[in-house]
Amino acid sequence: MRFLTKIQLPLVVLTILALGVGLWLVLTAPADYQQGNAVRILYVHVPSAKMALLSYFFVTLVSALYLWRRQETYDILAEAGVAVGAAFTFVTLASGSIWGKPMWGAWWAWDARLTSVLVMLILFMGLMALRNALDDRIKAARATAVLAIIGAVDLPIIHYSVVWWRTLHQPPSFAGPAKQAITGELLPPLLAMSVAFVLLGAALLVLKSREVAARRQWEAVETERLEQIHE
Amino acid sequence: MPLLILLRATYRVAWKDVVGDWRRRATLSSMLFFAIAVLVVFQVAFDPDRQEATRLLPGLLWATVLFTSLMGLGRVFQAEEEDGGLEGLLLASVPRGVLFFGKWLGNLLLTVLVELLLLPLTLVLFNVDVWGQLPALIGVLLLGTLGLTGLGVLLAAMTQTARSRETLLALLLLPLTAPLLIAGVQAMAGLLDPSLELGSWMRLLVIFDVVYLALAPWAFGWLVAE
Amino acid sequence: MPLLILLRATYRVAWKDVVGDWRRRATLSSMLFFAIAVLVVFQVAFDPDRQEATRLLPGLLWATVLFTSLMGLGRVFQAEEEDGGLEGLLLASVPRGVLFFGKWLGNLLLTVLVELLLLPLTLVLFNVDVWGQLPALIGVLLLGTLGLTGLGVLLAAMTQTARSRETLLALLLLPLTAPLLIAGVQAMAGLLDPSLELGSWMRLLVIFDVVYLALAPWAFGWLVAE
Amino acid sequence: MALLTVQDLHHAFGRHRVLNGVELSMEAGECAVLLGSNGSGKSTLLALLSTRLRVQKGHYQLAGYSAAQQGEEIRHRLLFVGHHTHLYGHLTPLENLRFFADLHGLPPQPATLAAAVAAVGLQRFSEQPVRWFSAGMRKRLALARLLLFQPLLLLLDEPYSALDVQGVAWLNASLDRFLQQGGMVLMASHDPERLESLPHRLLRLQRGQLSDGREECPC
Amino acid sequence: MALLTVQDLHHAFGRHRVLNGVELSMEAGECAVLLGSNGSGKSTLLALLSTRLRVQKGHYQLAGYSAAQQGEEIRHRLLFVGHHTHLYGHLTPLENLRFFADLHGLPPQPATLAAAVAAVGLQRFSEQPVRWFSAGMRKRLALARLLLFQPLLLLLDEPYSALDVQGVAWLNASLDRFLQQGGMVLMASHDPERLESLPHRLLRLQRGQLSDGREECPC
Ligand code: HEM
Ligand SMILES: Nc1ncnc2c1ncn2[C@@H]1O[C@H](COP(=O)(O)OP(=O)(O)OP(=O)(O)O)[C@@H](O)[C@H]1O
Ligand SMILES: Nc1ncnc2c1ncn2[C@@H]1O[C@H](COP(=O)(O)OP(=O)(O)OP(=O)(O)O)[C@@H](O)[C@H]1O
Ligand SMILES: [Mg+2]
Ligand SMILES: [Mg+2]
Repeated sequence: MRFLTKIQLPLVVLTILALGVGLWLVLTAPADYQQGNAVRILYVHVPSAKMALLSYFFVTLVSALYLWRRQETYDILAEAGVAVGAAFTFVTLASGSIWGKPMWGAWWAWDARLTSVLVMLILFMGLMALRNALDDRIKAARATAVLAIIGAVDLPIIHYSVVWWRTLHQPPSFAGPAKQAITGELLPPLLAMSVAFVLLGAALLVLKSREVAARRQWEAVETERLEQIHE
Repeated sequence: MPLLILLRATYRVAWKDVVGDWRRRATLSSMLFFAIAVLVVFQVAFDPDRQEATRLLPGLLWATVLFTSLMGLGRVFQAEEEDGGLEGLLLASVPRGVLFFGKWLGNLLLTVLVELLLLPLTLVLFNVDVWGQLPALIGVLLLGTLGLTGLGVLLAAMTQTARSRETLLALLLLPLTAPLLIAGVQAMAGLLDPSLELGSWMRLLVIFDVVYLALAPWAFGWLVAE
Repeated sequence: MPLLILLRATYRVAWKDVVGDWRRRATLSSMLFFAIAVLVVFQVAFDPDRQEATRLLPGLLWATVLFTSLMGLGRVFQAEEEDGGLEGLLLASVPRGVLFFGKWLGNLLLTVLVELLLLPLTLVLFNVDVWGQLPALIGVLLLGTLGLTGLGVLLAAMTQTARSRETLLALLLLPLTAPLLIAGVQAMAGLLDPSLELGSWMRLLVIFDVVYLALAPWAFGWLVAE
Repeated sequence: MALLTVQDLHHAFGRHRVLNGVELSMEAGECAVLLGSNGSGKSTLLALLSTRLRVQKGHYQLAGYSAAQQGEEIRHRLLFVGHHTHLYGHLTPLENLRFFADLHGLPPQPATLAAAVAAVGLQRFSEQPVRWFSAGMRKRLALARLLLFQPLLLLLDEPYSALDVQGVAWLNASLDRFLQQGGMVLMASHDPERLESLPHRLLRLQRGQLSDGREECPC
Repeated sequence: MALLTVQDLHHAFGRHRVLNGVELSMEAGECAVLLGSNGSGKSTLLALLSTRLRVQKGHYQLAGYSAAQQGEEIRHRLLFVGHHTHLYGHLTPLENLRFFADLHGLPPQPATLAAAVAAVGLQRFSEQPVRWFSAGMRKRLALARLLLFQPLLLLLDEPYSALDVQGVAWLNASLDRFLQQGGMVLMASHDPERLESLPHRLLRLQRGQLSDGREECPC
């Protein structure tokens, strides 16, 4: 936790800078000849989608570590990771939907990728609800950890959905035999926004974990205070 | 007994249930996301195309509402099981119909809230463009919900006391929800497709509501009496 | 601890739940009637013609099974609430995995019973003539049920002490079973229509079963440990 | 006529006959203790008097109201605290009392409620949900209902169990005050010594009938 | 070393600290009664000793097994009968005892089970589901588990409540036999006089700590 306190300020400053640069590149990049200005959504959609997946992966990882090492730090990180992940997933869904309206003519389509991302959002909400609903903190930690690990099957499904099933959604575009690979002018802003979103994710995670840790700390302190009052 | 006292007691029973849900947090959002999950399940199970979706919409909505309100109903009498069961409520000096109305109000409130969120979401997810009909759809949904929750609370009360005599009654009553659901589905279908019958189904819905809500408090008082 | 003792304890836990249900005729009958109500709603809502019905059948069956077993799962730990909650079970000196297996067996038995009754009923109600495939359909259904109930009992244990547990259980179970559901629906569709893929979906089902049933007792012991 | 009269009361659960012609009458300000071995039907008798069980055969009247037709009037005039506390775990002590008050049609007086919680020594916990209260704390809160109004009849089923020494003293003082104001108390107990100096009459329930408790051996 | 040792045991429920350094050691054949006001933490201490609650801080060993790692071994050697009876309403008394026996890995001896039911005076009801038993009958059945095996440690939470005079006499006789055979008894009670001639030691739980019970006032 002390480590997190130290890196917090530099991280936040860096994030703001990177977001500034990224947004500037996004706004100055030329409009797409097919998609017009709608293409600018890509620079938010793709990084946030990657971050959403990364968040779930991170939650699974710290959950496993918690079950193995039984250190509260991992549980705090898991709780924070869930909140951050839910936010990114929501942004992914929202930006995708907004983009989908001009591209596919509908806010929503039930293809495999979209559905699996929706399932991930439900999972994140379930993790939050479960933690809220259990009074015993250690029980809550164990239950959410187990649940997160079971839910991790959704990750490969999201990632490979475009390959396994025929979908409306874009296949992976940085690698593979995709025809519509992202190239040329699109690349600099996308890279800049990707870096910015990674930083943003890290910053949010640090802030949230510190908040969670502080809340738990406060409860402990409050115990002492109440006890002294009633002595 | 003065009306004010009856109203206060009704309010208090409903308040207890709603506050309970509220304190346990997340009930409302859990119910909403549960409803979304149900939609996902239907999609995965039936995989309808766009045209089919419009046709299936009433059934999907009603089935989802049924499941969601069933979830809520399972909880209606759960709080009463804690320490001594319904007994404590039955010692109250207000008439038992009041208890029924309180329970029903609390359940109705939650179900309606979820429905109001669910309906637009379903339209978006299934890509059905009937936004102009939204108020009318909501109207039909609410109309059906009145009777459904009324009947549901009654059923929950029966199964809560769980003596075999009453389980039997519950089994007899359960099929009663089916006509209500059929009327609801058909009325909604009539709204979406003007070539179908609407008026008579709506009338049926109203009749069911009136009958169930008039009979239920009375049946409740009778059922819970030893 | 000798194996015999472990087996006896597993059997006893399952026995208690099944006997309890049998004596009260509660869960089984309400599950069955619930399932029928769902089927009726679907029938009314979708009103499929014969060809459509064959296409929708796998989805119908699985959706009904899923919701019905959800209802049964909500009650898995209800008997433990009577006087002191799970506490009494947790004071047992047998390993906690045994408790899981006992609970799971009891739930599995009930769910399978309901399914066996449900399947022919669906075929009749929807007028689908695939009676020759009946044993194979039952096989797929059972395969899916193993994993479904395993995961379900685990989640029920997880949410047992939680506030508003029924909603929570449903909220957690549905997204987690989505892959299992897809595999089940597709495998059944493969059975009914030879032009579709079957083998790989079956394999997926088996994999899910093995994974859930291997992990669940371990996770259960973890969860209930104080 | 006595304020409470029970005549030839019978009760059977299926084939198992529990009460077999109970006769009882009580006057204002009287306190009676029901003795009887486990399963002799004390709680059943109290449940009948509280109108929770329907009178199958015989008569029961409270203040002239008959249980068969005017259950509501009777419930309005009595308070029953049994083996179960009828508290809601997710509500605080204050909210539990308010719930009780509203369902008994009592005027809503926040000050009275708060005073009742304080009187049973739970003010420290007045903001906490009742769910985690200890057995004795629950019992105290259940008994605190007595401070909200002055019923005609107070039915208690083993009120002393789970109470600590102060709790017992508080209960006896409250019962004393209650009796002085003309209330009637009927309690089932295995330990009538706990009543200490409170004037009371002993009743023994045996083979489904009530008899004077002092006549027989103290078993 | 003593058979049961508790060192510096602490327990807090969230923000509410209940036990604050409990020290206790007991030898074979010893009986101790826990005194303390409502909410002082008696039931919490018993729950910790029964391994139902996780040890948060401090040490607890029974017969050399430590609660932190060997919960199963400890559960194998103890019997806990608390405020709740842990009976299943839809099972008969015999079936309830058989359930308990199987889950404790005891050899299945129908004769022992039937004898236990008879010993607590419930043979008349041995074919009826427990659901409708009176409070005292439930309590008797819960205590009948003691007749199925000889645990090292017996934890009782207010065992006398709801028992009638014969019930109390039966319990005291059984406890006496149990102690003679080298068992240990730790019970929480507000009424230690009920133990009558049974030799016992008094412990008082106050401000989260145990002290000798006789030292202070009997409150
Ligand atoms: C609500 C709707 C949408 C959701 C939930 C969604 C979800 C996702 C996810 C999760 C990824 C990351 C996949 C991975 O890294 O494995 C992604 C990437 C991508 N999405 Fe979407 N998307 C949606 C709509 C759209 C639309 C409408 C378009 C444009 C027509 C689009 C274009 C892309 C592109 C180009 C990528 C990058 C592909 C790659 O590099 O792998 N998405 N989306
Ligand atoms: N699970 C829990 N969560 C929060 N607080 C709890 C929990 N269990 C008990 N408490 C609190 O701990 C304190 C001690 O409770 P405990 O049941 O141990 O008391 P006790 O000594 O047995 O009292 P009694 O004589 O009334 O039975 C009480 O204030 C109670 O509110
Ligand atoms: N609802 C019921 N159905 C069937 N039998 C019942 C029911 N309630 C009570 N009994 C039976 O009636 C008898 C009397 O029960 P009751 O609870 O009145 O006894 P009690 O005198 O209060 O005993 P205790 O001192 O143990 O509390 C018991 O044998 C019990 O099994
Ligand atoms: Mg009794
Ligand atoms: Mg206690």
